[in-house]
Amino acid sequence: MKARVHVTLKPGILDPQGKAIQHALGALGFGAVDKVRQGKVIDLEIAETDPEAARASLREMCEKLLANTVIENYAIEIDAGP
Amino acid sequence: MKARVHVTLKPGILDPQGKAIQHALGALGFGAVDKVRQGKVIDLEIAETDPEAARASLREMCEKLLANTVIENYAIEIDAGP
Amino acid sequence: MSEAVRPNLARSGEITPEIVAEHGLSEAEYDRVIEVLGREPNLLELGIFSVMWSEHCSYKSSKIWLKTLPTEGPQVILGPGENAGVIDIGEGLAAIFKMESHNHPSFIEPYQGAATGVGGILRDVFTMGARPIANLNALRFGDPDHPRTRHLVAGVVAGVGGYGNCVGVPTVGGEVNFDPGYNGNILVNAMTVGIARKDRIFTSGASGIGNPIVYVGSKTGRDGIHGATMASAEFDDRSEAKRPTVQVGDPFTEKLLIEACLELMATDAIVAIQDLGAAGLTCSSFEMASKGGLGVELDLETVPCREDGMTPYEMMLSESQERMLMVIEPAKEDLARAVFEKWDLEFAVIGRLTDTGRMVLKLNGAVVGDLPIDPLAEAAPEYDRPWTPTPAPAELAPGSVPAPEDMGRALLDLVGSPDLCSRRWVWEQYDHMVMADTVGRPGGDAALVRIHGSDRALAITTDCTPRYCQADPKAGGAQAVAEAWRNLTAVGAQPLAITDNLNFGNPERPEIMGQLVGCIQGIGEACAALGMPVVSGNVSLYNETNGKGIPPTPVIGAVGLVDDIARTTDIAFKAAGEAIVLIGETRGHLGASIYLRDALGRREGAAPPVDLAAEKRHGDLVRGLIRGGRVSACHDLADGGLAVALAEMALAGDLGATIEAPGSAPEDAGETPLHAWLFGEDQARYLVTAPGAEEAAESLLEAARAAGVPAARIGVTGGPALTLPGGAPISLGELRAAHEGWLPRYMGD
Amino acid sequence: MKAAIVVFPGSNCDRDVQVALRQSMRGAPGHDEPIMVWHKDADFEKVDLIVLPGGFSYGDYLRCGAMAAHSPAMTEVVRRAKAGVPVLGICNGFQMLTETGLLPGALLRNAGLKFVCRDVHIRVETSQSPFTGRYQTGQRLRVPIAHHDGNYVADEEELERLEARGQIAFRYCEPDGAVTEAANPNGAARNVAGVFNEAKTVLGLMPHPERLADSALGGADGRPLFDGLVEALS
Ligand SMILES: Nc1ncnc2c1ncn2[C@@H]1O[C@H](COP(=O)(O)OP(=O)(O)O)[C@@H](O)[C@H]1O
Ligand SMILES: [Mg+2]
Repeated sequence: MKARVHVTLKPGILDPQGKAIQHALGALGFGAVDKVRQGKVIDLEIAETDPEAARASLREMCEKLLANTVIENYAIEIDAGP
Repeated sequence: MKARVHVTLKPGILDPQGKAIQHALGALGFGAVDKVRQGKVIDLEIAETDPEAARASLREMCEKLLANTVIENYAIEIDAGP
Repeated sequence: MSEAVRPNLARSGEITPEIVAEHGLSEAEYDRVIEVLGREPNLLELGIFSVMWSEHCSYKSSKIWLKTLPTEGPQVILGPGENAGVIDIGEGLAAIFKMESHNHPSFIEPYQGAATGVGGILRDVFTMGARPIANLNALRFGDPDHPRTRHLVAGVVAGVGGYGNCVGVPTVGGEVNFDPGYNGNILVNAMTVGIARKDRIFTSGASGIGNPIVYVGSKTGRDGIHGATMASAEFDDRSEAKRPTVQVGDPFTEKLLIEACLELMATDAIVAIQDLGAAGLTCSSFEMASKGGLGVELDLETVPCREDGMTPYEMMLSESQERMLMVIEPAKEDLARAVFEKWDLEFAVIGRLTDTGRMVLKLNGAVVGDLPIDPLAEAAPEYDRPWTPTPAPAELAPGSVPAPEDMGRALLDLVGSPDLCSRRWVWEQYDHMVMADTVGRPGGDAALVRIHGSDRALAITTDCTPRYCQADPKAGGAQAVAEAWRNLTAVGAQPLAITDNLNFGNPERPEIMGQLVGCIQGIGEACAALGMPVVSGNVSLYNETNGKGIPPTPVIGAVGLVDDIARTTDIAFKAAGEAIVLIGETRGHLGASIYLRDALGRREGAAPPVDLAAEKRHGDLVRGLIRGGRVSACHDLADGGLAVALAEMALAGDLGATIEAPGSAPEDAGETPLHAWLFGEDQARYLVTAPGAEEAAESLLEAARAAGVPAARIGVTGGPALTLPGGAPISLGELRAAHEGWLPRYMGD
Repeated sequence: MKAAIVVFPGSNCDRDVQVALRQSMRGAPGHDEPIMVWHKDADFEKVDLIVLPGGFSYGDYLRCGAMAAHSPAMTEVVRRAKAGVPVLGICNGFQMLTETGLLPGALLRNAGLKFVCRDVHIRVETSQSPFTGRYQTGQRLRVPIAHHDGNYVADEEELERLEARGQIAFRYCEPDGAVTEAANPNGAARNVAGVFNEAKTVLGLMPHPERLADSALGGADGRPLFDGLVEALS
């Protein structure tokens, strides 16, 4: 089963990459862009047929490794992906 | 208008990060995980009300800055986001 | 004969003339393929011939000239021919080094191109048993105003750093130049220096019939297939579409590979070892067998692949990174496997050595390719391409070159120009201190890297002045070597040997071939005269876009030895009141100078003459003075001449100076007009400061007189400004703002 | 005194810190050679100090220090740290310490987005710890940094708590000690260059004291940190 995980910085945390992208877009003439935030997307395949079990397993992966929950949120989509 | 852009490595291009994550998940006991690929997600707001115009503008941003089209693909979602 | 063969081909189906052409082989070369094989090749075999006979792997245009270079000396342990050159540095140790280009890939994808360039050159060095201790990078970009330049600079510098920083090898030096001549073809030349025990050097010559051939490192993907042939072809507007899959570097895996290889090398398991570079598995297995006079048989289904359904053609031509091939002692297979498993790397026995002299490729038992090894290597084309010498430009009399209105302003403009401004923005993105042995950091003449656990050090530099090579290839080639030698000398090192990276346009054009020939002649003469042989190198041709070649750029990477790091120096002024002594003769040569190009927008005149005997005499004197502790700072004179060198010394020491032209009054600077005295680029010159009292300066001048070396006292250190003859003081603050400002400003920081 | 340096795949300052420690331990009686512990080894001998060295463990992929934080040796390090064994994390080691939760906060990409390698000045915020005992409070040190992700973040409450409990070990400063934005090389909150745990038995810092602990390298301001540790733990 395919899955996609989004890991994004928590709202109050300053995002240097997002800020730099916004600045660069401005310099390129895309002035009307705001609130740029950059995160990670992780696509993977999991050998699990039950969506609930897959979700539980992915949640554990996020808590343990994929996200640093001090500063990041995560969101799981099952059967999604490229 | 909110938008979300995914930037992912083209298929076939080596993804050292994905490889390392897969390995680390394996070491943590999540053995049943495969084909891990890591990409970027960029959330932003664009001062544009027409979805088509927004999409065109985002496409240009991707070509010019957000994606390295030599090795990366991008996908645009309008009115999406966190 | 060829006429008789070709008609057959057209009929035979699989290999059409188009396919042959796509593989970069000429018709005559294809005829030779058939002759060597005794039949038509299949596609896999054609692919193998094509990469083996590409310019990149066979050196077909340059070989006959490369053979003229001096490669021997008592310090040389292994000269050109192995993965890297090896020199003796005493106490049972050897320095192993080489430079290599990654020009084309870096133009297409600057970050990955530069990163994988660093990865590739590192492998060339640790493959021989050395622990890499330093990286350098010589970079050439187009006009700063060209729309792609900024993006290329950002990507290349990030890529060099991204790879070198992660593997934990300090990047300690290099060069950066800008010139419109590189608009369509940038140059990324990377150099690695390593240290090994002299009695534990590993080579690629295979031996032992039946011994297993082992593949280690990363898996094979469809990366960079035909990278070697691409590096041997000119760009045109269609190359974008023909792009191979870009190679992506994985420095983390490279770091593991370094550690695993060095760990295994400490045992006696390895018979031969070779990295997989350009033309991947093909080139490496061919070379191992050919050097050992043996054959190889590979079972391609055992090659670790990253993707499903890879064909033998793809496996043999893939340029996936971070891979190595070894021949090991059969009894040590388990030991070797355990080491690579410890480091989480692939380990697979993919074949064995045979006595057939052939490369036999099998897939699941069926033979899919069968080529004779020696005949293929021996029949590799070697061309004596026609060449025309570069016409010698007219000498430019110093007096005919207009003086600037204000010397100080001219100096500020020069030190703040793209080619002469500080490279801090670059090297601060490189970890130049990891391994905790960087004694001389970037920003001086040569980097100094301590030999771990000792008081000795290697001095390392890269140099080339393409302006001179363009005006006069032979003088330019000699000058590049002389400048490298001077940079080593200026820190107190004994120069030992060089590696070179010859970057040129299309050698099929006689004027370009003439540049290559001239530069090689100049390099050869200088190496011989200065006792600094060539031990390794790389040739990058076809750096040309739509018929316009790059300026000839033979980059020299040089290595020298310091016996005692306490007896070295750097460029910084140390204390106020010290006499500044100019060593060498100043005639004010302004032909092909930076002043002429950047202040006046003129590119003309002869390159500065290189008097190799004078270089040697002057350098030997300076080195002796440094080693004797008789100078407190030293800087060689290069681009921008005396004035720029003074500015750099003042900035490095945060201490000003007051300069007087010899003969005191400015209008009376001998025959040489003041601006030519300040900005002329005469060779074989150094600036030194004499520590302490008056007598020190006198004794320096006396030593120079005794050695027959021109030397003159030109000023004294001190104060917060640099005061040139007849000019107003230029505050160090202003000088620093100009020098440090350009690159960060240009890059938008 | 016995010290252990944990080596992860991708560590590259392990030898550097071993050299610095060895130098400070040399000559003092009863001192052993610092040992290297492989990351898969959870069963290493009893030591008085554990060092997590700099480098690019696991290539710094995903997040710096994240994968190393889960290695068997780290599980043991966390256990021992909680039992009071002093732990020093330098650069990548600091990142691991925040990833394991032994230290609060996190280290984000540098504000300038680029890798930065250069000497900086830092101010010693307290000499009251086994790591900083050989320094004076307020003393300025010149030490190198070399990192891509040294931008320390923690929420306001956490930062206040760190200040109140004296857990901020070092701050980036001007040569004269002034804590300014210009002296901050990576955007770190409140110019934080290093933090302690509450008991001051765990220190994480981005600068590399081991790289300027030898005057042949151009400075030795990092040396008292190792000298002080050897003294405090002997
Ligand atoms: N790409 C680079 N990477 C690292 N250091 C560099 C680079 N380019 C220049 N430098 C350093 O900047 C200093 C000045 O370079 P350069 O002007 O070419 O020196 P020189 O004129 O003495 O040959 C040298 O220390 C050199 O190593
Ligand atoms: Mg120099």
